[in-house]
Amino acid sequence: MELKILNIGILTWLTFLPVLGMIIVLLLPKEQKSAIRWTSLGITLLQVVFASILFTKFDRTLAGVNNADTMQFKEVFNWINVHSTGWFGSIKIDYFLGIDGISMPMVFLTALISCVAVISSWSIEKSLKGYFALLLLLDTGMMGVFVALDFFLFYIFWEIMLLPMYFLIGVWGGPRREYAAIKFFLYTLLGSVLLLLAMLALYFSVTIIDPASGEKIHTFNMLAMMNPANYDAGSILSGIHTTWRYLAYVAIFIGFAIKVPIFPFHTWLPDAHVEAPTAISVILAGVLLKMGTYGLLRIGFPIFPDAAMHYLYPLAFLGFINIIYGAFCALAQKDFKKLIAYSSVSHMGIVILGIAAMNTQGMLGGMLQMFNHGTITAMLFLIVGVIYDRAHTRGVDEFGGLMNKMPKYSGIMIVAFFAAIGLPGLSGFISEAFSFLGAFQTFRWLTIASAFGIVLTAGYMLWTLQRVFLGTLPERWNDLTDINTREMIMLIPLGIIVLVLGLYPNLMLDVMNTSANTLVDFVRANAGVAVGN
Amino acid sequence: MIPELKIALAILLLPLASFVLLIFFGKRFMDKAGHIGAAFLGLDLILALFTFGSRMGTEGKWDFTFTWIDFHTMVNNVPLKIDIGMMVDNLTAVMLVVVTLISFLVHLFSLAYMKGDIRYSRYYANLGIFTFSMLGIVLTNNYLLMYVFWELVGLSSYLLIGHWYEKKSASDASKKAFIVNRVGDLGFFIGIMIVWMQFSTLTFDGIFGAIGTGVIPFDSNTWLTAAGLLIFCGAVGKSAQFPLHVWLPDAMEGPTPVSALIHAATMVAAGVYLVARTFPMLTADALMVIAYTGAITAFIAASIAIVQNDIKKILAYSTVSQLGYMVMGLGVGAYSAGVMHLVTHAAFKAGLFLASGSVIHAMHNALHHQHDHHTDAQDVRNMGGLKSKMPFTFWTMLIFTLAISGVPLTSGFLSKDEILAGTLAFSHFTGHSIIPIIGFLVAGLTAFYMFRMLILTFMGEHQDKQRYDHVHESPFVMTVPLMVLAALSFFFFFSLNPISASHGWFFEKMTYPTVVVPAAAAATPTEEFVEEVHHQHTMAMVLSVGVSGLGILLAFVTYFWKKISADAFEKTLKPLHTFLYNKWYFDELYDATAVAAMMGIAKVLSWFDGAIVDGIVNGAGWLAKLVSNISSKFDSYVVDGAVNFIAYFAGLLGLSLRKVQTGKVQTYMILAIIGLMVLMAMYM
Amino acid sequence: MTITLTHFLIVSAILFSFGIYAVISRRNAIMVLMGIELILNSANINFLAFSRFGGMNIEGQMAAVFVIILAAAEAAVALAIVLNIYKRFHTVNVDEISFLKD
Amino acid sequence: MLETILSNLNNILPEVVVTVTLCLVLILHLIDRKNAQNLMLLAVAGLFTALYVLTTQIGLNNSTFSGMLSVDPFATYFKIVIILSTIVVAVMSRFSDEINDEKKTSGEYYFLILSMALGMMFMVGASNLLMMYLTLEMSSLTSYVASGFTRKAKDSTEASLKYLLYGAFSSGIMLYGISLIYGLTGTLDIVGVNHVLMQGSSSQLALIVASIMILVGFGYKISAVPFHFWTPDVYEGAPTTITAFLSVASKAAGFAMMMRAFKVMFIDSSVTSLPPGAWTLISGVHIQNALMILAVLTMTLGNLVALWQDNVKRLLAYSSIAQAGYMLLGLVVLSSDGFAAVMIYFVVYLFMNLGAFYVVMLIANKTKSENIDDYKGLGKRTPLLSVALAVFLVSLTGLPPTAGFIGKWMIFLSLINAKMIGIAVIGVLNSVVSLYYYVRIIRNMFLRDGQPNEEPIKFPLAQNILLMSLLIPTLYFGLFFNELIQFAQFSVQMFGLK
Repeated sequence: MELKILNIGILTWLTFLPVLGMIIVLLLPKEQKSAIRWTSLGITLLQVVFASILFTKFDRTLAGVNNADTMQFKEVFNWINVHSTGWFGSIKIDYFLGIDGISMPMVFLTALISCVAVISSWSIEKSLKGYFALLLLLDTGMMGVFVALDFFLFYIFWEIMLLPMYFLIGVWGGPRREYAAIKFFLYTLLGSVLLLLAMLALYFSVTIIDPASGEKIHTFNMLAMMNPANYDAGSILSGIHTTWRYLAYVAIFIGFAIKVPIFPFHTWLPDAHVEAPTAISVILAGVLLKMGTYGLLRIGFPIFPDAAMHYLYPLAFLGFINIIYGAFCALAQKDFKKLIAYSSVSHMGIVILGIAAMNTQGMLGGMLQMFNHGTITAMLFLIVGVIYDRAHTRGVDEFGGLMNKMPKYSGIMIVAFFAAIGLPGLSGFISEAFSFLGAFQTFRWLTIASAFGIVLTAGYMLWTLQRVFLGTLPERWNDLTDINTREMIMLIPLGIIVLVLGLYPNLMLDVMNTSANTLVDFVRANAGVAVGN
Repeated sequence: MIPELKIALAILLLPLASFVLLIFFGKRFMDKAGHIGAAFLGLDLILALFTFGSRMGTEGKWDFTFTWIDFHTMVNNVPLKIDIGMMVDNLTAVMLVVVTLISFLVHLFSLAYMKGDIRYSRYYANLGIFTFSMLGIVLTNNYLLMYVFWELVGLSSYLLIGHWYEKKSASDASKKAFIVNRVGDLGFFIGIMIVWMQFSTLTFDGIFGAIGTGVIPFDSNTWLTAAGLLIFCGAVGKSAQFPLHVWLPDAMEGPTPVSALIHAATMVAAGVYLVARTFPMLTADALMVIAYTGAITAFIAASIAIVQNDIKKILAYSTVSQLGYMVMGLGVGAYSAGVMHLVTHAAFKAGLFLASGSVIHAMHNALHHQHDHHTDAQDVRNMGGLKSKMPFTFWTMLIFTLAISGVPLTSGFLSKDEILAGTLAFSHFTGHSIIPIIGFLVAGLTAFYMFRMLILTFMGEHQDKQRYDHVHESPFVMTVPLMVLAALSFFFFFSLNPISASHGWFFEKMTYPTVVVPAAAAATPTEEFVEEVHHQHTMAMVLSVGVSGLGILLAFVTYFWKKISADAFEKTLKPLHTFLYNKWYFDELYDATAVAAMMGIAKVLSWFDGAIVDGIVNGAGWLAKLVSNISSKFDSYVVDGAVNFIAYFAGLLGLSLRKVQTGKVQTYMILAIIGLMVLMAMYM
Repeated sequence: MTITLTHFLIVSAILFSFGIYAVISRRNAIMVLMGIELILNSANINFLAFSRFGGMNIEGQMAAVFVIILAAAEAAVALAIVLNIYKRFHTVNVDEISFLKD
Repeated sequence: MLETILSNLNNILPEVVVTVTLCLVLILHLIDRKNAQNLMLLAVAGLFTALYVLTTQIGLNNSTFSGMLSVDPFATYFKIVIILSTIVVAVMSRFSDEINDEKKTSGEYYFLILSMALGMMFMVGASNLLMMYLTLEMSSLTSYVASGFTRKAKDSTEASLKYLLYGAFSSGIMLYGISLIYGLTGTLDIVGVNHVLMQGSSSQLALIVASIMILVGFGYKISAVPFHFWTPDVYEGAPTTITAFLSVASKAAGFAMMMRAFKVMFIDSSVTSLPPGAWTLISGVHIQNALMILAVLTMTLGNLVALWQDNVKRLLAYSSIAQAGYMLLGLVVLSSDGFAAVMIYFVVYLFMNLGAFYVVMLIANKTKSENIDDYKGLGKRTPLLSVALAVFLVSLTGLPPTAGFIGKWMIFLSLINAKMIGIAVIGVLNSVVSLYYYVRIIRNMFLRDGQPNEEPIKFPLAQNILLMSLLIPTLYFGLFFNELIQFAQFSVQMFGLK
């Protein structure tokens, strides 16, 4: 599967369009505010178009996962090539892009959410040139993470996101923005340095025959790392169920768990969300959180099948804690945004539970939940943003009766809220149901306990709904206006996706199905295979 | 897909169409919205009747199944896929008629009742989505879709209860209804998970077929029982069975027609329908639990209904009690009777609600006339003597009351004593004689409190003369539905034999499903049971007529001839009265336990999250600062002392990272030498 | 008794210790510099002693010569700096010159 | 005799060029004292010539002056680093107000810089213990003076005194160590020492004492804990340009000398079983653990104390201590790839650290302050400069896609390759800690607002060009480090070893 524009692969386009946009934005004079806005919008829209093209052209029957031949829209160029000097052997790093069923939905999601974020940033006034430049850079980082198949490249993209995020929260955020920003930065960096070490350990454990020169070389190629045959006997990570393999897996896990975020690494999330501007919250919840789980699926599970299987129950247990704990915390929040933030913790728990099930339904449910949560929570944060822009407060108890005041707004809100509750007919239900169905087959009691979360979710969601939208409108909000066209434009598409996926999930499931099956089979099959001998 | 099913599909989709139309363009139609909705439902009803007719002619059932999601993988050599679809058998056909008929009548009734409501079109839209989901429940042939529509009726009921959401009480009630139902649905969902895990299919046929061949969850009858009971949890929630019955009375915050449609006739009956559908896989133990749940519910609700004064509250509790009856009926194994009671009850209970609605409507207008906004228009004590003012309403109401009290010649009589006969049979086989006792007791209570309500409302005379003059009979759109339903409350619609339904068409068509439970765990085989029921029938009939007659008599003695003073009774039995009046304090109990616990945990956890989890992490970050601050004090104290090696040595050991940078170059040299010595010391 | 290598080493060791002690205990910058000279010369003694007694090559003595020269150069620079210090601080007590610190 | 000297001369042609240049600078200074510009241009021109000559020497691998100096790829590599940083420092001195205030003596200034450079260039080549001591002193002596260059400033003077005393003291100890080595082996030529030690039979104790005493000298030069104490004070007191120079060039020279000394003296060349590139120490030489401890202490202390600094120069001083810690990790590995990693790190470090100091200097020129609080709102007042500083700091932290990441990456690569996981973990955790104080500066520049009435700061083109020439490599090497690694790995070979 090849797709080139101007003889440049489409994935490269997808990834580096924002950089292009960033350069344009930087070249534009400060005063040209609308020009800057429109450029960013144009770029992100173009991204969405490309993503949609990918989506239609994507071959549902190819699995990918650990097989380079069935990866689609591949692009491989040699990037770094240090000839052998007899010590490390040659260092060869490839610019290796490609997508399969695991990354395709994420790519689409990223494009979509970025575009929505740009629209929702329209009203930003404070040094918006820098704002959009950073936003676009962030976009590149996110997209890169989802398309990179070379660990080194993956890591570069992974880290590129940190700084823009730091500034976006720190400069355009709320009152406690500095604290939130540095907290996010330190947490994520801590995670990624562990990732770095694991990456290096893998690098030295894996050897392939360089197709070009025919010599044996180490590699950062993720797919090569998944192949047991490639491990050198006696290297750090060779063998099976060895301490080193467990340590490496745990290191990688923590790296990703911080992003997800999995209890107890989640405390950066509420702060970051509350302080971040709406658009950034949307990106955080919509895309960044998914990177954690994506990392587990792309790296954690297939590269360390034995460790993954060994730590399956703890993983599921953490998922359970996330679900219940997040829901309870949400129940107690007075701040609308913080409430949604904790609901994210709870919903991501479902993803964890689903993928921990390590069977088709669970895996599919988890992956679908990743996408659905991305769209739903984005809607929720946008909804909070809309009300915050008007009222400049997020206190849940300060509102009431908005239903009459803002009918259009409330209509959309109902869709989003009930999608979050997991009402059938909306996308949330399918993914949650599959996650639980799958998980139940692996962890009976744990799943039953976790399912309690759906009651709690209904509880805090409806309570919030009642406090904010029902009842009578306080005097002070008499001049609130219903949402305007721009806000409609950013909310409606998400709403439609939520609805469509609720009625016809196959649209997404088809894309993931083959890869999910392959992943599950691969992990289960290789869990018992000792690598490197 | 055969044409009959195409029609069924049309039946399903018509209300949805009405919903879509009204939700988006409702504002355009102004007050025509109602007529549009009604029109759609009218058409729906016709189709339903047609389907009913053609269905009754044939055998077996119409089924259409297709693969919704194919996972493209095998689980123990069976391709893993989710099949869904729709089916129409006799039960479905009957339910179709019931739902569409009552929904249609309610649409009509509301034309007048909801006139000039602020959200008139929204109201009709919601009625549409409700009808759609309800029809979905009865048309589906698998638990997945069942669950889907199950949740959707929950949603529409949430929307309709909260129709007047400006009222705190209304929005509270709607929230309560949804969440309490969620609790039940949780069980339902877990049940589904068990079933799915074991059989990798969710269609009724697939599951029952598998069980029939001896495959049962985790190879244990206990798990089979568990699965059944968990699915039953869904019913407990929807059909307001003990202990989840608390939401239904509050749900009366919704408009009265809604109460009639959702909280009396159809949605709450969905639970019973679910049990009926699941009947084949229910083990003896499961049935036992179900029977007791029903009995307890029936009794508790009846006891509460006696002392209520709000006309709708009385009806609400009678509904709960009657639902308990049906569940009990199914629990004891009287399948057809239970289902039949569902249908008959749907008719007369809808009638009762609509009639009460008509009364409330009249009272409202009256009160409105004299600008009285304090008097409660729903309190039976403010009524009385309305008979002559509202003849239609009264007479229809009387018929419904007779029906629910199980007086002969009514539909209620037929279904009720079939159930009672069933309970007798049940006790005969199992020895659980408490069940029939409760059954008859409740029958008596029902007759009593229903007539109490009737008498207080329509007979005697009205206290407020002036208000009385302003009371008028409701318009035709409201009374016509009443008459229709009244007609349906007579026996001949269900069986030509006025004293026994067992040979009527209903029992003919509504045959027992074949039970697939392994013999070891199964309840009494159907044949024996039916046989026994026949023996018990006469006995049951006599007794039931007796107790209900007694109840009615007592009601008249107390409230009409006033031979016995109700107040005196109240006085003497004060504690009991308050206990009942406060609904056995269930709400208080739950608030004090479940709700309080939830919020408590939530508060604690979120504090924990902020203070501890976060604190620990931040703490780690600042550890360096801490250490060096502490040690710096110590150090500055020591450094001020004489310049001696040990002191510096100690200072260095004390991790005084920063304070050693004293600016005194000789200090540095000393430290360097110490370092040197330490390094050397390591090798000696 | 005959003077052996050991004696020289002991002397140089003592000298070295004195040097260290002077360096860290004297307050006057000049004295500190003297201490440093002692250290250097103790090293010189080693060099000479080793090349004389160890039956070794001339390298050691050559080293000593270089060190002496270097010491002279160092002294020159040092004195210049100390002079400058005196101009600024009107003292040459090293422990009073501690404005740069944490 | 004479022709041997002459023949040797073209081996040290770069040094000769530098020497000539510094004489010319002195002469020019005598001719007219006013014109600092010409002096700078002359110096830079000379340095570029030297650089050119150096490039012709790449690949040269022999020893000269009867084994006193070796001219091998290793030396050449470091000489290039030194010359490059000298050029940068020379140019940036032109923009430094501190230096320009000393108009009359600017000739001496460039003379000092050049002679420091000269000393360092000899250091990296020195392959004889005596030579090492002499060259070390040569660069030190000039450094003492240079750090006290701005005589009017008390800080500067104090700095020079402390530097002098501490330097002389620790080099004295080193000399004593050398004398002991001489006693043990009867030679000062490091290759010779190696041969003697290989035969064993030399007193363990004396060897340990001697080697650690020598370590003191090196430790002082590369400011490794616990021999670092002079660093913060001197770095803070000395003129920013000199601080920058010390933090990069003299550290590089120190490292080069240390690496050469330890490798050549203590390597056990008889062991052949090892994988290519790895090597072991002669039994009884425990320098590795010592280095490990030093490395861990150095980076940890550097980072922890840096958390507390409010003076940016002092903060960077501690940061440079921490950086030295990371580089020491490269030595601990005891394999050529570790050395290569260190060498790569130095090139990266050259750009990012000089860049950071350069920006600090420029800002100090305008705001007359090095206090971190005065950096508030700079992001608005001078975006380019602030962004550049941000990049340099991020690079110092070691985040992609900056060159700093590649430096750290290579270090950890070699650590993991040697299965030294634990110490690698300490290393990465340290880099997380370091993020905190680097970001403090960034935060003040962008997240905090300064006084309302502050007007934007503009900088002349020339200064921006220098900035760019530091910024661009910092980013470029972050993504395209092929040649860099290639060249470093080629340059690891020393004279007298395979």
